[in-house]
Amino acid sequence: MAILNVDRLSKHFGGLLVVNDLSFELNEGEILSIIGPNGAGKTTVLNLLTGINPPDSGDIHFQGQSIVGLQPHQITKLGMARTFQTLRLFLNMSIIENVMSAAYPHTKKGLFDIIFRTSGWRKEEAQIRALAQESLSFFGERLVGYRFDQPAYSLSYANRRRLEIARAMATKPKLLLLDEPAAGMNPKETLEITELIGQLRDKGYTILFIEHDMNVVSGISDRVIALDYGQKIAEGSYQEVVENERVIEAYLGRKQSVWTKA
Amino acid sequence: MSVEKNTQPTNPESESSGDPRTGASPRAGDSPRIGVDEWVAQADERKQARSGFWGTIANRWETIPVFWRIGFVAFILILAPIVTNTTPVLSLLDISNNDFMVRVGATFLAFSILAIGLNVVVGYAGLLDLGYVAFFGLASYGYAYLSSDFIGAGVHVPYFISIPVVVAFTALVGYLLGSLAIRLYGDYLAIVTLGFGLLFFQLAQTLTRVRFFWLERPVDLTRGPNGINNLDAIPLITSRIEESIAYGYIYLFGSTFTPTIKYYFLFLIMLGLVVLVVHHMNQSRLGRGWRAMREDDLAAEVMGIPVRHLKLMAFATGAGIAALAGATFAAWQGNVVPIRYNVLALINLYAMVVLGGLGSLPGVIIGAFIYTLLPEILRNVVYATTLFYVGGLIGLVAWLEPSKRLVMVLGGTFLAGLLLKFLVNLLWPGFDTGVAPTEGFFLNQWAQSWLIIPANFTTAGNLAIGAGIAALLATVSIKNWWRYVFLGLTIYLFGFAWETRLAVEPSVTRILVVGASLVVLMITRPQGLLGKLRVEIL
Amino acid sequence: MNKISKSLLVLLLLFTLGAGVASAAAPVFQDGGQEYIVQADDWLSKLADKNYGDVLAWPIIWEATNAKAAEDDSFAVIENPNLIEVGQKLWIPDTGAAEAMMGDRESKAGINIKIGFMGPLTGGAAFLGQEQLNFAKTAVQLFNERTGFNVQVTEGDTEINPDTGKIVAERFIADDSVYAVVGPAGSQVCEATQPVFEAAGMVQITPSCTRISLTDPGTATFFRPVPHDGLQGPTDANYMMNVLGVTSAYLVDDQSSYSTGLTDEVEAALTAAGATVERASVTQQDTDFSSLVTTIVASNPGVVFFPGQISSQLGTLAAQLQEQSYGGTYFLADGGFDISWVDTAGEAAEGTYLSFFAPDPHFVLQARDLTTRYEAQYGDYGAFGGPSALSTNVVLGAIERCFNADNLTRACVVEETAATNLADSVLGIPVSFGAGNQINGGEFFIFQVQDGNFVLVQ
Amino acid sequence: MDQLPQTIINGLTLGSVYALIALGYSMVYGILKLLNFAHGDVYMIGAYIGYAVLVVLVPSTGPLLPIPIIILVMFLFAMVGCSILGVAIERFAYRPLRNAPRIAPLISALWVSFVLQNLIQLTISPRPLSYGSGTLIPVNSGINLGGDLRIHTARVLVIGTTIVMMIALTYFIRSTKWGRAMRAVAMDIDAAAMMGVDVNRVIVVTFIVGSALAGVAGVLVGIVFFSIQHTMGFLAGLKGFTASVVGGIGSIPGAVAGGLLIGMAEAFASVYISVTFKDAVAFLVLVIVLLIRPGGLLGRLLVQKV
Repeated sequence: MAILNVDRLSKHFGGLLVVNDLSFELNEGEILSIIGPNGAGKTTVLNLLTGINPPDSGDIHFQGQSIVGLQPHQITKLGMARTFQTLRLFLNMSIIENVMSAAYPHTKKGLFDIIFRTSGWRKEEAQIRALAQESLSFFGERLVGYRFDQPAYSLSYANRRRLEIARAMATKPKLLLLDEPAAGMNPKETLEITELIGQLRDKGYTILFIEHDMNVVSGISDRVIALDYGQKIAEGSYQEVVENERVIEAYLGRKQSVWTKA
Repeated sequence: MSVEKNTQPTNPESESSGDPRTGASPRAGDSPRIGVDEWVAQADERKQARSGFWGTIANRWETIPVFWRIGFVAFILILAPIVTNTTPVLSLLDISNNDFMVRVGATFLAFSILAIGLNVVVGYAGLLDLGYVAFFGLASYGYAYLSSDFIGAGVHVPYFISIPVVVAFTALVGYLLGSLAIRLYGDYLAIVTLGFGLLFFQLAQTLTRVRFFWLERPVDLTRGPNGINNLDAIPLITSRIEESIAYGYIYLFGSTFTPTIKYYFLFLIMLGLVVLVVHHMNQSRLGRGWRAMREDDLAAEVMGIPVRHLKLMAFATGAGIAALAGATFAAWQGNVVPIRYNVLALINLYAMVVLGGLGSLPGVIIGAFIYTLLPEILRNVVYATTLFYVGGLIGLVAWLEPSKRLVMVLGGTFLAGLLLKFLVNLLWPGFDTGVAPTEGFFLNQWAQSWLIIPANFTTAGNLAIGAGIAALLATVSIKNWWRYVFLGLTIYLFGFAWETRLAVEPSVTRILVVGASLVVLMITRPQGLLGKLRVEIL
Repeated sequence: MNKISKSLLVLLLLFTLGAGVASAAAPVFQDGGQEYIVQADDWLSKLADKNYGDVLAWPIIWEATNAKAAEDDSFAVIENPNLIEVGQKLWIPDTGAAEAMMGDRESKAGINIKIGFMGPLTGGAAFLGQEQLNFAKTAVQLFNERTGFNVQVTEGDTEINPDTGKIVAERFIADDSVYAVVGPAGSQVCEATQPVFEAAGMVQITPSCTRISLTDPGTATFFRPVPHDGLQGPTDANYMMNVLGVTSAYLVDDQSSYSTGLTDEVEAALTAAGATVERASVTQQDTDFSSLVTTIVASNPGVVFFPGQISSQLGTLAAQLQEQSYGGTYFLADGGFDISWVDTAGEAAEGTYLSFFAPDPHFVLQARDLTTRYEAQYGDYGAFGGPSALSTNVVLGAIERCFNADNLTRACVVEETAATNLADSVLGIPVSFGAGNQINGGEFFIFQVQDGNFVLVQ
Repeated sequence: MDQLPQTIINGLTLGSVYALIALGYSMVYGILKLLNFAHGDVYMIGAYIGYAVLVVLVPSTGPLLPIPIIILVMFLFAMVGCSILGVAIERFAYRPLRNAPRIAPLISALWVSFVLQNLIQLTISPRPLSYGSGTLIPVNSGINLGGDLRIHTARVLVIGTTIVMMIALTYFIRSTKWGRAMRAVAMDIDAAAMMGVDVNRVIVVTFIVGSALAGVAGVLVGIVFFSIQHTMGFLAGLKGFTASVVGGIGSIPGAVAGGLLIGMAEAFASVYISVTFKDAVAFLVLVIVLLIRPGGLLGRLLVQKV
């Protein structure tokens, strides 16, 4: 069953058509990757999906409900979470608070409970903390224990990427949107990220991710969409897409396959 | 104090919690480095910053459980006005009653509450709200309308109705203003709210003859600069137990208190409640949401935090707290006057919050404490003189550290001064005959027996101020040994300026000293006394 | 650093203990002495040296001569001890009497007496507060020299904020050596501090709060040696209507408590008499009135009334009225009694009217000591200092009388201040207090600027 | 009489002064993103420097030099003095705070402003000082525009000086090496530094230029409105600041447009509503303009990159 339906989505900035008549759908439990050269409009697709930018035309259905025109936080509350290509952590907050803050959409204790610290509030707070610890322990020993109370700016680059994913997980999403999760990582870390994405699917998340690094894409994608100038130029299994002539042309401008090794 | 913390390199103490210290390196700069595991790297340094006399106290202090710490401070604040009213303390301070100190204390508490409200908006939510005093004022005027003779024959709504009404109304106005201003980011938000604050002050000054179309005669809404007088007092604290039972007043054991002390305790109770409420708000999903959006409001929004809603919550909370303080303050003073809500008041509040450290509740309270107390201490010429000379000495020690250089500079300046005085008296007898009008305090006398004071010293003193500032700037900017010459010159010139001009006009000097110390503090410790240095770049 | 911090604390404690109070001694007055006629090249300290072997004993001759002069007209009255003239008859007490007087002066000098001064000493109204403060200081200086007391002036900046005013008031009250307070400025500050001083039973005497309600009903401790708005408003309005014969007026206030209060009174009086009145208010920070002048010129009123306090604003408005060729009269109040705005306005000031309750202190003979001393120390001055010196003199007189009655307490100073009855004062007007401790009488004079000077016209 | 032409003249004069102050605000903000609240007091000091020159060159016996030359000398001294002051403020109060939280330099700036004000009160006088209405330019001189309408020579001087300053500044920004460097730094301070622009020197030049303009404004206000006071800087600073924001902070033509708009708004509000509410109207204009165009009249809002 399709968790996400994107129907004839278009977006332009000024005179530039960034996303052009894009349609695709995403099934539950699937890993879909979107590839494309720089400026192909990949990040914009994510921005449209999460409500940061409104589309000019077209429709997006998430779990059968149209989410066009909703605020980003409302969309997140429905079960869609994302990470950013340029990391956007809450740098001066502690690591665990970064994750705990993302529990906002599915917690609901109001001002009264907060001020009087009712038992309901304490229970909820304990749940949030447990959830945050669980999300963080997903990455092994790296982000747990004494690190909980360290400020996020103290983390290394790779750990920041992991923290972003943990933060997104804390919103209890059904669909995770990852924007170039392996950007800036060394080969070893990239490999690890690839495995992680696989594990995420095993935990029941549906995943849509954008990636440059073909090693990541090839390893785990169920399906791949290639974008160029905001248009879908190919869709299918990894193999099908990378062998598609238009894709090769878009990437290299000549007919030569370089990704056949996988 | 801040100066000391930054300039005391001593042996690192070992950290007790057993954290793995991977890259313990000496501090490279004031801003945390990105990419390195800063927290771990800074462990030693954080400990280092806490040595010396004050550092030891701070470390000891932190070993006490939070509950007892708060209890200790509360205990002191509760006992303070009672202790100062005893004969030994009064005679020690050479005063006949403690009303003055209690009034300053109550002002401090009221401003703490206001500063905490501002801290919610600026420190937690990161919204630069420069219209904050307008809420303070709005609530005061609201209270004045509801609980005084102002409207018609006098609407005397009891305080337990009028204050909640006023607080709710002001919070609503905060919410509405917020929803207007929220479209703007950063400095633009600041400017629009500043415009709102100035507008409020102007209207409070001038809305004395407003023509409503359904009324024949113009209406006086604010009584202009004179303000509205004779507001109802809040009869909240009583020393009679039957009143306490009958009206629900707070009963305080049998002593008879002056109104000022009653309001002191009222403000203290309110401060306690506000601190509790704000602390709880901050330590919850709400506070995390605020901090998240202060860090990065787009990321916060995408993480499912309703940023717009939280911003408005912050505005409304800040306005509500300001309103609580505003209505009570007006009831205490018995009047509302526009001048209380001018830009100066705003600047004072901001100075308190920034001085203590944005986002830190104890910091904000300490900021309010210092900022209310320091100007009051400086009103007294003797205290101001002591602060000037001793503070200057401490500053020198902190800057140069106890060293040969310091001794040489001080000794050299002292000898040069004596030599100069000797020469002048030798060559122009009758020149050094001025007697600066000070109260015969021994520090002044020492200084004047060392400085050359001409008979007509006013102009010379004015010039010395200018020359002293120039010498100070030269001292700071020159790097070679000449700086010590300029330093000596600076000391001499400022000593002269103090004796001839600054001590003569304590009211102006007060502002100069407060201003100069704030600028210096900002430069040496931009994050405030208890604030944390934040990383602002990605 | 520990030591320094600790020693700072010790120091702070030490000097708070330092203030000792010497016991009060009864005044000594003895008759023994001789007459002396001033010769060429005499001056008081020389005479003191000759007679007592002490140059510093000169005030004894001064004091004794003035005391004699009060009983006997043939003795000279020495106003300025630096200036004695050949042929003046002096009284030189004999050594015994002189020693007693010296001892008396020394014991007086040992008593710690303070007068509190409160007013706006910083910010936009500082020119007003500083002038008042310096006049109070000068008056105290002259008093100390004359009597041998060592009265000090301690200052408190109110920032024209009632809240700050109360803090300052309580600081003065807490200090036992403060016997009276001069100030503050700004009726709203006066109103706020009135009950504080009343509760403490300390004299508060204001040179510049003129709102009527302050002395109506007033309190036992609040004194006002200056006439209030209720006198000035009708006087001004009367003059405009009856002497100048105008039927329309444009009233401008500067949003200060004083200015709005007075403008209200004038407006009421003018409206009652049937004149058409327009009203506007500017702020004390304004430097440009050209748009205001444009509206004024358009409605072309017979008189523009601006009771501003800031002399530069008065000058700017005058010049801009001329710039846009306004043909009517320009009318000011107390604030205009400061020659500096005339310098600003130049020829535009000619013909301007203003009202004040006393003659120009620049020309009052009784104030000559005061004004020459002030000018030497602080330079030029305006209209605000005179009333301040007057207030200071009133409380100093009360303090002196209480001291002489061996009853130097705040309560006595309140009584003696209320009993003040001066036939003459530094402002050239008699001073005594009536109902509500408001000065008796009190009349406003109208002046006109003619050839750059203030000329009395009514 | 028709009040419109006179109101326009009033508005232009006031607006020109605001524009000159706004330019300094705008330039500093454009480069440092710093609200330089001490700028109004630099303007005040400019007025005092002009006064000092005036006292020396026009003793009671009469002017020592031809009037236009005296005015030029006043400009020159005020510009130089204010530039030095501006650079000193930057060097000692702002530069140490360049990497501090945004609000720290704001507080520093506000207190520098108070310290300057009170220093002047202490060392010069708390009393307002007078440039004298007839000393430099007689009140009744001016250009007759027909009917009762006359424009005072001093006002012509103010408007003319502002136009000249505008043109000179535009040339400076557009066509000189320093101007280009300033634009580069305003665009991206780090990138400019990496491209070899000496950022500190550019900032110093910005302060020199901005403060010099404020100094000119101070002298002009003394000449056209006759008197100066140590507290004159604060409100004027706020107005100049308002003007620069209304025009679009960081934009040079915006600052001028904003200044003129605020000046005009005040003049028209005074005449057609009431002089009582002119400040209120000025701030209202600010609020309305920002709510309609959040970047100001000629400003651009930075696009947030995701």
